[in-house]
Amino acid sequence: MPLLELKGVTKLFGKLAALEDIDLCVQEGEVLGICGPNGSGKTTLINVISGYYRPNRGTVYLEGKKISGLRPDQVTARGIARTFQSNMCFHRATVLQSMLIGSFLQDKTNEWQAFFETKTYKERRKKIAAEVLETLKLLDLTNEANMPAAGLPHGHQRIFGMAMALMTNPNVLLLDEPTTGMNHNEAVFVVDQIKKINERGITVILIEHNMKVLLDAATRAVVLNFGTKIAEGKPREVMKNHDVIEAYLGTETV
Amino acid sequence: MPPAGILVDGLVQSCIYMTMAFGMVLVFSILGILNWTHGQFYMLGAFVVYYAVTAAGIPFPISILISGGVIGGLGMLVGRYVIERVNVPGLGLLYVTAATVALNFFFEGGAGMAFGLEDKGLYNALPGVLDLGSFSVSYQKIAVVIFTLVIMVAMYVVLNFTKIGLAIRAAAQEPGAASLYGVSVGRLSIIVMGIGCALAGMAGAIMAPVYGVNPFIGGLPLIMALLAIIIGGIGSLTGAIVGGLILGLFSSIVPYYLGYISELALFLTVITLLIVRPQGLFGVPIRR
Amino acid sequence: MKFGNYRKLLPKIVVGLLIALIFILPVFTTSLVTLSKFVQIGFWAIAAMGFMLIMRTGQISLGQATFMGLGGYTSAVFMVKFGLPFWPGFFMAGIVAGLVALAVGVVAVRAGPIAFSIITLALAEIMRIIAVSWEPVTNGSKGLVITPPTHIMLGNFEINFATSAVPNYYFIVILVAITALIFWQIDRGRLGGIFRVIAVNPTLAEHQGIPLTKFKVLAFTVAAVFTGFAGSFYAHFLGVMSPDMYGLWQSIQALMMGIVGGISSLVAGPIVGAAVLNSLSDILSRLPVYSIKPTLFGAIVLLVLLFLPKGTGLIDLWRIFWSKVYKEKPITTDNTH
Amino acid sequence: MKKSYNIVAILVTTLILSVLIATACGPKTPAEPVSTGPITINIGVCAAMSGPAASYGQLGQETVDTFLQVFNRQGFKVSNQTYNFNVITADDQANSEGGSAAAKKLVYEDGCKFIVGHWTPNFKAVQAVTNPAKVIFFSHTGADAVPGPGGYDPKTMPYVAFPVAAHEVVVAYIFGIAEVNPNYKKIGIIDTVLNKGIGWDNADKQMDEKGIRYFHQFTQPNTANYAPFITKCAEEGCDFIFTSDVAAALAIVKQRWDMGYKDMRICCAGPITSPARWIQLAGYDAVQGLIVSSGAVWEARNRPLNADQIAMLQETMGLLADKHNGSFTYTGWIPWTPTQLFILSQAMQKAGTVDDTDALMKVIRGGTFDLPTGQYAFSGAQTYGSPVVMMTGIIECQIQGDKEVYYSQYHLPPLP
Repeated sequence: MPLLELKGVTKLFGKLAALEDIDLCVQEGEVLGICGPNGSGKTTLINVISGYYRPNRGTVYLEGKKISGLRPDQVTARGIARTFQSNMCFHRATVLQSMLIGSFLQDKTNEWQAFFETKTYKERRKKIAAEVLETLKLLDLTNEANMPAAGLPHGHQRIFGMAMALMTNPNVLLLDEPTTGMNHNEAVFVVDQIKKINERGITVILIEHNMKVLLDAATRAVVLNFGTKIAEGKPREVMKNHDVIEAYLGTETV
Repeated sequence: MPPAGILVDGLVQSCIYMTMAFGMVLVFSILGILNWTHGQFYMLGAFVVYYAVTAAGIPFPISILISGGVIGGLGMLVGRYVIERVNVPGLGLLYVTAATVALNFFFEGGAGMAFGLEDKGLYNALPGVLDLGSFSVSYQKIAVVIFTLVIMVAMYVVLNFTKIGLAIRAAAQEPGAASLYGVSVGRLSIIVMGIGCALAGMAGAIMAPVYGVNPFIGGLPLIMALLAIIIGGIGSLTGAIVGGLILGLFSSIVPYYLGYISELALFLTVITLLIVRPQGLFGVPIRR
Repeated sequence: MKFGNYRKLLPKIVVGLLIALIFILPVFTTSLVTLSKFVQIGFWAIAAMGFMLIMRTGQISLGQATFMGLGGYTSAVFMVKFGLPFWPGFFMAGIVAGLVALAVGVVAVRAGPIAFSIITLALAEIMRIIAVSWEPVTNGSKGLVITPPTHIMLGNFEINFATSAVPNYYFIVILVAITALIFWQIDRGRLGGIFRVIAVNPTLAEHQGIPLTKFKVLAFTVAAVFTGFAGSFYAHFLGVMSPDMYGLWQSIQALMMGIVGGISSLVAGPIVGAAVLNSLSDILSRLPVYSIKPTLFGAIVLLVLLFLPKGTGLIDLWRIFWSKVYKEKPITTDNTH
Repeated sequence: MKKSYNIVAILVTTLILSVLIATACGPKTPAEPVSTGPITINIGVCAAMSGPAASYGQLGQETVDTFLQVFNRQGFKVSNQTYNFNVITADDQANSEGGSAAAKKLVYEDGCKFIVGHWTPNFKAVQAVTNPAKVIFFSHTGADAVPGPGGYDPKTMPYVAFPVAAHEVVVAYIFGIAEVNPNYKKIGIIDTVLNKGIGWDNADKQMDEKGIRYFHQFTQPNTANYAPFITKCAEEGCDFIFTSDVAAALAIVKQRWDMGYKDMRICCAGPITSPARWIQLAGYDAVQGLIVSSGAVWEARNRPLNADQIAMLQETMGLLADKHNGSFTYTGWIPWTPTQLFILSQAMQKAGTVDDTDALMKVIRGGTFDLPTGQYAFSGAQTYGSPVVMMTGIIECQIQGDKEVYYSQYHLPPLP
């Protein structure tokens, strides 16, 4: 049974269909790359999965349970984390502070325990702090831990986004163009991070405009165009696919 | 079916609420904030026209335009020196709300100190009554309706056929897009503040003869415009107009049946509507 | 270094002295007027704190007067109509205010931050109209005459609220202290962090798994409960509960005091704001100039918002003052930490 | 940026410190007029200075100040020592909190032994302060001057003296209207819900007994649009509309004209400050035949006036008229506070004391006083132990052209 499954998902903005009955299966442990020209509905797809949008038609299943129509926080609680295309951070908070608050889902203590700072609460916080530091180490952000997140250089902000997503200890991680505006080395670095994350048994859905990154990182690729799925398969084969080249050349010639 | 007189009266109310709500939504669509000072611009507009007519002896129709200009300018100043300065990214909404609410009382008190507290009247602008058999309407009220129609048509033309208007609509859709029309968003927001406040000022001006003028007339139109926006859906111009229409008729018909409980009924209706449809009639849902 | 701790210490000492002074004030004066002024300040401080707590979650409530009024009316009706003593009414006041806030909050929060302000405003209007119109229970605009809390005997020492102002003074001081402690604890704990995060970047917060509605409603309710307590006590202090006390202007006053005191701080700011604005209105009420009060209040709030760095208020001048004393560069506090 | 921000910071700090210090040792004692001969007695006035009610407060204060100029010329003698009145005004923000604070200031800081509130909605809050302090409080808030739950209770409020109960006055107006226009169809009463309650119930009862045909409606305070209520009245077949609120009357006069109910006559329980004002607000034609009643009890018609007090009031009106450059016949309101001052001064003379409030109240309750509208005794039965009179004896007057024309033989003629 697939970990994440989309059945006939359609999202309309007014008349325009950003997604038109998309069927998609994501197997556990894979890195699924989703690519396509601009405005082909990649980000909409992530927004639908993460619960930010409600699909007009169709449903999203996680481990066979329907999650479409839930609020983003509920979806996240069920183990789907995401990053954003633009750099998101908590205004004026340092990386460490952001991640401590961001790991809300991990401390299971209720508000009373938090208010009175009971023993269990303190212990949870300690554990979380340790976890945060570990994640930072994993993503080589340790040096930036005490910098205000908003002040980080672009590349690090993308990584920071991933770190925040990881703090919700997800089963599925949706990455929205993690390498935008990066030079080659940074991109490579990010790809390594993605691989590392994947090795921890986290299924990754990677939205990527940059074909090269896709080829390196993804184990399977899906190509969207005008909100419909035009190709699916091993990255290399997909790249050879006639429609895909059409789509890309088409958009590029415009 | 209530008598025609009530309906006509309701129509007059709705005209004012429409104009107010329209201006507020226009500002909202660009700046993303509600201008809580709008009611006081209405009040100040009324005062401007009062003094223009009585002190300066300028004919009423012209002084309406004058008050529109003056209040528009004032609105621009407020937009430039208050709203822009406090509208910081992140928590701008909070600061702007606080600032405009404070400004609201600043203007109210200031007007009280400057112009005095007791009612002033302008009955001799367009005096006379048009008799329509079963009921009759004063020319002043007819003027209100005509004026509102003119304003609406004008706004339609501006928004659809002028560069500024297209820029406004583009910016309302997608912030940045205004630059396509060679207008910077900063300038656009000032202009929009000007237009919105001018609308409020002229609404106050045209209403000045109908009800008296005093520093406290701004409160009711503000609240009604806010409710109209809520009903119509925040950020939707159509919604503002429809909401104003509904609210005006409502606020004239319901008292006819319910007496002094009507205001309560009004507020409760709005809240019920929100429970059923949080985004209002024409608004886009909060959760898409 | 030694100079360093001394530098840290001195401001703390001054604050401590101030607090101590507040607690022993009745030793110096038992004048009804002075103490009543302090009671007034305390009441408004609580109201402003409630407002700030809601503002922490990125929403502006323009209906705080509703909860003062609810509190006051609940205890007043309990006392006048059902003949209950002060205390049950007092606690019922908080509970009722909380429940109403819970019910309204769920609706209002769902409609987004801008609609929230409008709905709370409408709520205040609704409450006022009900208070004026529901003559048999609220006694209309004439208001309900209520007596201060019954006197308490401690051994042979009597605390009599009716005859002297000192018990009222201590009552409000303790009420403010409790509220302040609870809010302070909320602010520095996990809740405070979550509130700020919700205000600053709701989208990200939501995708970190933080349920926005829950926490926004929580803040609204907690604020309402304490405002309700304050309102209940204040009604007893004034000896009358009438609708005119709880209109739009009162809600706005809570806002103004919060803003003037300083958005950065949840506890000290409102207290300072309440003290300053109440003292000011006290002076203004003597000038034979009509409607100067709203003008000046509005002006002050504007000045604070325009000319102090964003997210700070008068309370931050305190830090600036010390930093000037010690030639440090000014510490600008911020909203998220 | 940083520099300006420091400067502003320092400026604001100094401002706040000054404000706080100013309140700490604020104006405890008001500026006493240095008078060698007559001794000045401080009278506190709670008036609304902010908010929509402020206009009432302003009018009231203006009149009192002007009146005192006239009154203090002779002052009054108690055991051959001349006394003057001095009025200290404090802002009750037309709400309980403000009222309570103002009363405390007046009583405990300025040591006023007497408080005469002009129109103030928070009589309750003020009396909660004044009664324990044994301070005599003359209130105008007739709406509360009704016995019963939440109303006026002479036993618990021994130091409160009322003018005539508002609804006595209202009934008097309506009787007056009915008597002057015997062939009226129906009187529509439009009143703000503020006055709803036991008072109006009594008034309705009295009107029923007298067989008055009326139709009663309530509106929310400061309503702007009266069209629905006027229409209702018209459908009920009312040819008179009575309202006890001047602002409402102004609105209704205009709006009923706009709606074409030209033959519908409006009656207002309140003064004509000046016909010109009404004409300016509602239009010349619309105000023709407007009936304005200045309150007194119904019997006040057939009492002889007190000539020299009337003279004082007329002089006051004259001064006010000059101030407002133009005819200013403030007939209705001028006597409110002055009458109370007359009562006070006479009570002091009778009791032979100026500060023993118990003695004064003993004299006031059940005493008889010379007032602009003649001799009045406290008839507890009718007005709950309060003075009946507060106004001149004008029962009805109506606007004809740009003048007031009075039905009653007793009136202050409008000044040129």
